Amino acid sequence: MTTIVRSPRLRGRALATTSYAQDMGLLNTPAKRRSTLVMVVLGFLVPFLLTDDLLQIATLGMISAVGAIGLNLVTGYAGQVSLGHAFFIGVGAYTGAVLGGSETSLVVGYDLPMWIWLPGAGIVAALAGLLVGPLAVRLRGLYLAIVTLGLVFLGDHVFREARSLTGGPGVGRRGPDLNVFGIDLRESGSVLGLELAREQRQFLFALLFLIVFAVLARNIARSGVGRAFSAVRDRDVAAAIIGVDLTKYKVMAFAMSSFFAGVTGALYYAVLGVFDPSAFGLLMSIQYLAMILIGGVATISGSIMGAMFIAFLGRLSGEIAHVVPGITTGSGGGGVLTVFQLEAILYGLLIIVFLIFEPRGLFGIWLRIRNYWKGWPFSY
Amino acid sequence: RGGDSGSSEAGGGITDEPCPDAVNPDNGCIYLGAISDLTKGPFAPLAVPITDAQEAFWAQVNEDGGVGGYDINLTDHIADSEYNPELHNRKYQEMRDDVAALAQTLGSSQTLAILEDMKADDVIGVPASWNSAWEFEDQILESGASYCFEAMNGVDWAVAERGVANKVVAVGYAGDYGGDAAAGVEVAAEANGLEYVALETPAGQENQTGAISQILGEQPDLVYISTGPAEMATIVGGLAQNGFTGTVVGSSPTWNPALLQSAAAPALEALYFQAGPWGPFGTDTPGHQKMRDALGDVTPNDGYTAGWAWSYALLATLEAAADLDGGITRENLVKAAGELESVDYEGMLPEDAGATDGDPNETAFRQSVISRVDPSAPTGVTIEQDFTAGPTVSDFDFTEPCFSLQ
Amino acid sequence: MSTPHDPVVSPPVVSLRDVTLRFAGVTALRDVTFDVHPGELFAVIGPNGAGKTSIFNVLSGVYRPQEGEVTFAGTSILGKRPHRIAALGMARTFQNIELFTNLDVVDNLMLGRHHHLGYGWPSAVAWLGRARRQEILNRRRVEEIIDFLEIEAYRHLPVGMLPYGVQKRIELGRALAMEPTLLLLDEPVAGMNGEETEDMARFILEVKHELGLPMILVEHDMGLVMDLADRVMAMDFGTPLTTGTPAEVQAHPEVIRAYLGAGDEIVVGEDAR
Amino acid sequence: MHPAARKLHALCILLVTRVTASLPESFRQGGGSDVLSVSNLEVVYNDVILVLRGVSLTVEEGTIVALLGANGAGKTTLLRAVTGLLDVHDGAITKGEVHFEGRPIQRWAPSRIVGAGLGQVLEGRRVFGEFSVEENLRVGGHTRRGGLTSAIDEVYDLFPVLRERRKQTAGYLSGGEQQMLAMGRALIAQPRLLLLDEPSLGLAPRIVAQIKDIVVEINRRGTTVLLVEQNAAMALSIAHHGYVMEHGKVVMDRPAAELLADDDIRDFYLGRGELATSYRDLKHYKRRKRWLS
Amino acid sequence: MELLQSIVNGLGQGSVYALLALGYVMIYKATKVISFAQPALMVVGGLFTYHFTREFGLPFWIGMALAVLCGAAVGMIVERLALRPMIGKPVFTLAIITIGIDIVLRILANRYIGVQSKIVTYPDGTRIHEVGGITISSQRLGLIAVTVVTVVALALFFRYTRYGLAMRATAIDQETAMAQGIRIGIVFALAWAIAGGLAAIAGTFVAAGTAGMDQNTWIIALKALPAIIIGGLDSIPGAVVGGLMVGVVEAVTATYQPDVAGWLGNNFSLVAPYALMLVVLLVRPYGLFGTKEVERV
Ligand SMILES: Nc1ncnc2c1ncn2[C@@H]1O[C@H](COP(=O)(O)OP(=O)(O)OP(=O)(O)O)[C@@H](O)[C@H]1O
Ligand SMILES: Nc1ncnc2c1ncn2[C@@H]1O[C@H](COP(=O)(O)OP(=O)(O)OP(=O)(O)O)[C@@H](O)[C@H]1O
Ligand SMILES: CC(C)C[C@H](N)C(=O)O
Ligand SMILES: [Mg+2]
Ligand SMILES: [Mg+2]
Repeated sequence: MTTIVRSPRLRGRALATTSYAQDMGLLNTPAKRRSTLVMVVLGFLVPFLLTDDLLQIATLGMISAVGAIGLNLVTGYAGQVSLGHAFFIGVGAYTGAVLGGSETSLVVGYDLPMWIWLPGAGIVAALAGLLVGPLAVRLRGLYLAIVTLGLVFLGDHVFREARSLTGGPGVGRRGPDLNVFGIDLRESGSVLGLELAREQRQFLFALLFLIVFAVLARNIARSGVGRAFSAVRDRDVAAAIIGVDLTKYKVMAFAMSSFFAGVTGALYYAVLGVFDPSAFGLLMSIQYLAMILIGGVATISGSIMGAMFIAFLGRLSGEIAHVVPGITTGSGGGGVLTVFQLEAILYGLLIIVFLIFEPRGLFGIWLRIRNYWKGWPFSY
Repeated sequence: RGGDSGSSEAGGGITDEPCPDAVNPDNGCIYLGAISDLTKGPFAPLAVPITDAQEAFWAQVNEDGGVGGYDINLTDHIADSEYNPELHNRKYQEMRDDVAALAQTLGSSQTLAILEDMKADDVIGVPASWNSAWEFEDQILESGASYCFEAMNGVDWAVAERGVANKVVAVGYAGDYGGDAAAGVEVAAEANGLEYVALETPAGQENQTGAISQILGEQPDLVYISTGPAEMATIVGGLAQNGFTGTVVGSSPTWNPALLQSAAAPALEALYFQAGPWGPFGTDTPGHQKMRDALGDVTPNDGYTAGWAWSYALLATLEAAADLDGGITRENLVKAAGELESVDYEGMLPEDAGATDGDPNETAFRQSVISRVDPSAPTGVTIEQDFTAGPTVSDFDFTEPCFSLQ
Repeated sequence: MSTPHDPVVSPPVVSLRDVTLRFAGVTALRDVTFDVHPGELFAVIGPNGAGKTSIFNVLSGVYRPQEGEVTFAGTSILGKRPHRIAALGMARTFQNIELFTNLDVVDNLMLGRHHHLGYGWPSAVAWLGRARRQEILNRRRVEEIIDFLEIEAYRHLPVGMLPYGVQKRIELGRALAMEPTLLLLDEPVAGMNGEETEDMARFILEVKHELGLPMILVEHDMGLVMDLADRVMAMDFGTPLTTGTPAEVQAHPEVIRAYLGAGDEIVVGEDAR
Repeated sequence: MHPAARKLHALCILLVTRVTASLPESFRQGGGSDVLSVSNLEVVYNDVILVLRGVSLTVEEGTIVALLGANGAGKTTLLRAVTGLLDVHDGAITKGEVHFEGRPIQRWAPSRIVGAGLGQVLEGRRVFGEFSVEENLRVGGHTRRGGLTSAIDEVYDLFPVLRERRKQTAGYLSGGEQQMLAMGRALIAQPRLLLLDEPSLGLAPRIVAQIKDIVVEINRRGTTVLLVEQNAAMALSIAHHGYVMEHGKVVMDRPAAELLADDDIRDFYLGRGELATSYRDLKHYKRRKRWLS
Repeated sequence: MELLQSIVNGLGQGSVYALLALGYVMIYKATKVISFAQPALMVVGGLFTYHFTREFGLPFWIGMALAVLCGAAVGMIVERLALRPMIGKPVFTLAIITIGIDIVLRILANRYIGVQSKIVTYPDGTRIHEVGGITISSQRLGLIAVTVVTVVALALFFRYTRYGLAMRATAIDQETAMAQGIRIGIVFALAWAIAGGLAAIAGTFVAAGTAGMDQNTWIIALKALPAIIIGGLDSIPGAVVGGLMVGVVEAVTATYQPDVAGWLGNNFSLVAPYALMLVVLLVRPYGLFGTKEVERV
């Protein structure tokens, strides 16, 4: 806008530069910087505080958080509601398992190292995402949502039939091996002189994994790409008229989100071990949607909180169910409900109650808390 | 952080403290776990009675004074896996330090999902499924003939008693259960010189149109089904509606008494027979009797029968481990599980059915029971032919699982 | 202050030839023909439904006319997708504000600079030097516009909750951020009171003088149109009635009948606000 | 005053336990002849943004009342408060009362309020895009029992262009056509009190004049009108009484004629007026005149 | 012949999908939400009929009628408790809430079902009618008849009450709808009531099928999803046509795909509806009868 600069009225404020850079920074306020630091430090302390079963839930939670972030990219930021996330996670899971897993009488596997199978899973999933993009260009809202749901069913069919890759229904296969620089995360033992049990190793690795992808996603979100996504979401006609290529960015959104889904799938089942095609159904897609809605749409930290919430929800409802009086701990028989039915019901109820109580999600709650002391209520 | 996992120190699940509200307060307590399908999963209708029966069984054991100075507690560690390998695994992680053994782990891929950890922890388990692969796993304590053998016997019986001579179609779920059964059917078909066709059909009564029309297209005189009850009934109903007059034999999980109220009832009475690992709920043996007494008035269901019968093997193992030096520890349980010569099933199964000492080809139990529909019977079926090992299964060289899971 | 350039010396920035646009039942545009010359402020007036906005939509590639020819920046833009046309340097504001309501002011303006961001998704993901530098560079431009439009105060507020008048300004800002070679303004002062109208007029004049940016202005505020426009085209039922200086057009009987309504223009002009 | 500053102000008020001394500038409280009376109304958005700060206003039976105010003054918010549409926008009445024909309605559901005879034209047209023109009008008559054909025809007589487009999808109408449709839709229900939020927005001069006549006409037929307008000249020229709002307060409350004569009003709301010169001569930035602060 | 038979079978099954699809469409029409609670409503409805016919020994048709009322009631209660508070909130939040509802209702239903599937006996349901080699059970015939009646009834309702328009208006723009005096609370309740009733009819006939209503039967309701997309999310005729198409396509692929296109794998018929859905959408982005989203600048 050189011409404008010539105008006296429009001369830019020289000193401002640094402040813009700062303004755009990842952690643009000292408050943010401090809280993030605290979070991370705490994160690394957790494995020495929690019991193994909780640790594993947290580990899986952090891994699925990456998947949730991916879904948030396409659905939260770009506004393309996808019920097909399970499909992309599945593609990633099987790519990872085939590349990094071992051959058996039933399934193929190439025992490749993690630095190949993890990115590989992401890339293959992203390619699958590229294929969906064009649909997104034609379809809107729920039509797109159900079509992506169609993907899940078609995918499920393929997963069931491609037995040499997936092991087939009711049988399944193992995920890839978990070796990072020769350290086997499936074994316990000492790392750098530190005695670490399997769960602790996996937790720490998952934490790193999450941090890396969270930062990548944040970069996307604050860059021109992320802005273009939001523009497409808020008003696609206007976006096109000011120069945003709708096709390009819708496709890009799906590809990126699928990449995140892919790596999630691969790592998740590497930690979990055995999995079978039934895993990648409507339910999984819905769970991820729930994660971002409960966490907070179009926020990275929200995705993480949501994923953690869902991860621990089962355990939480279990704990509550067990303390409710007058409920048989037995499997069938007496009582109005068995503890397991109560547990399942609580799972549903918690979701309902939560969303009614705070439609803006955990992120909304977090904002309220922050705004309270921050005293600046206009920042949502 | 909590007790180190992966460690197999004998403590896990075995204490000298009495059980919570113990029957025999001066006994120690052995905690057993059960991971089953208790709410949303596809096998819940079967798994709930299975689990109930097992609770009743171990309660009964305590009534009778416990095992080797211990009472048994199952109720504290029952978990719902919704027939989902992932949840199955999680639930195991939650209980792995606290249980000495698994009184039930339901489903094949589900059990596979924890098998490695079980080995690492020296935990043995009773499977709630009749997969032939379990015969080859020392820490899995199966009972009764596998889906595979069950199928061989079913076919042999049909050939002998129903004049089946031309063609058999095996239709069932894909995977562990259907696959294992189909493998058995194939062997038997070959042995009996029958033409053999395998079909896979998905769960869901609304999804059986394909199976039905394909079967009709094949025009077999025997159909061997390995699905759930709903699918079986739909298929048989559909076949009858289109004038099918041959024989239908189903694996044990294909029957549910409620089907007698369905539109398919007449067809079932005319065509359907059930191959099973043991006599149905109403059978007259001490074991069955004990079970019925223990359960009181419940809607009869052969899930109960299965849960009860499966438990004897674990009881026997506990007793055997108690006699080893060191008494009942995880290690001794694993050891004992591998060297059982016989199990007292109180007549539900022959004693030698429980043998695990030696390689599967000798020890695997090969007899099944064939039942026919009988509205007057408690679970709608009564024994047509008692424990028999057909010619096929008797000659079968059992060196590897009929249907590999790995 | 600029005057209409002489067609012969400088080629038109944009020119429509016999453009006809039909919808199911309606003919929105019929044989519309006009040129806009460098530095010129060309106004289009006409009754509601005359086809003014449709012209804009044809220009920015939202509608494709059945007949006619449209050239901009020397090339035919018929059938070009909107974002291509934007890349050619056409910017626009909308009759009903079309801002990205969930984004704050800065982001809305930064989106205006979408085409000037010199980096692709890879460096965006990595946020390596290039992306970072580019962001800062463009951000400085945006801040200049924010200063110019006197909307500093709202910088980091989501535009959705800002007052209507301010939103109109931001839309102008977003258009300017594109550094366009042609600016289309669809009813920029609708729903504004006297003072706000003056502010907007001021900005438009400023842009015209400082940047010599050619503009097409659609507005029902006769006072504004008659004041700012170099030439005015009046249309009705999709067909141009007459084109000429504001004075000529305002006096044109057809225009008075179809559009202004009987009575003294100035007063009507007042009423139109 | 900068909105940011305004918001800070709002915040202070919020934190300092809301001690807003609301100026008692309204004289004719809840008299029997008042169709609408708003007293000392306070409205907050999102629990924090204080937008109306003790507004009082009354609309007398059978009159046309004009409500003027800059963008963001709170006019639309006031209308939302009257018609119960605040919570759709996360807004809430934190203080004060709204009486319609003597009955307090600030807790009523919008449907009930409309049913009671209070119609409105929402800001920004808000036609049902996927509906045809005719369907839009039919919805407008939702609260009316019996046939709508005659009422719809009357609307078509007022806006012939709508009759031409009766079957067309409303969302594709031009901005002005949509504005006419919104107006027509509100008339169908034949309300006793009609709230108009910027009905002249984006209309051609001739139509504006026409709208003006329509408002006068329906008022003559007995409908009371509260008219929010940026086009102050038009509004005041037909109104009996006028209010002026500035960031959430009523700052002027006079007969329309007086307002029309007031210099500040002329200067600020009527823009340059006749006295002022061409826009082209506006170079210096005119500071907006303040009544309070 | 074989083809004809499979088409007839498909139409039978399709009628169930059509009824379910109508439920989805009702709720979508009023709220722009896809209700994932339909499966549960179907199961519950079926169980009501079971209870009335079995426990109270009422005749089938009366039992079903009562079940429809109860189903409607359940729908309204659900709406009041879980969705009314969410008016004006993003549709996907509501969609997730309906999932929560589905879980809760279904677990309760499972509790009632227990180990034995609940089978409603249809008056002479076993009878098979044969017309020129085509066989169909009287239960299927009844189903088809009921579907026709229901559709006509719905059509009349929308034709002769102002609520048809009010529902769509509410879906398009709640605030403006309120401003027209529409009581959107009533609109929502109505939509859910109708959806619940429709689900009950579908559930009844599912429970009267060969295997009755067990803990897994709910999955049938998901088959209606491709149906509503094919027909167009907000179109009643669309729902019917879509439902029937899904049924027929399923049946026909089931019969022929194994021989004709074996390479598609076992049981391709399960996903055939989704394949069809993709094809339809590529030609018509808003389904066969769906209304196009209007936007202009
Ligand atoms: N997408 C469309 N589909 C159908 N008709 C349309 C469409 N867009 C515009 N129209 C019709 O074309 C005519 C011109 O519309 P346009 O928006 O250009 O009018 P306008 O001159 O901008 O009017 P206003 O001053 O009210 O904005 C109108 O009658 C409108 O109904
Ligand atoms: N939903 C909302 N959330 C937060 N603030 C809001 C909301 N709606 C309006 N506001 C704020 O309330 C103030 C008054 O808004 P309102 O729309 O009532 O003003 P107005 O007088 O109608 O302005 P205009 O003339 O532009 O219509 C503005 O500062 C606006 O930013
Ligand atoms: C008894 C059944 C629950 C076992 C099941 N069919 C399986 O093999 O997984
Ligand atoms: Mg226009
Ligand atoms: Mg307003």
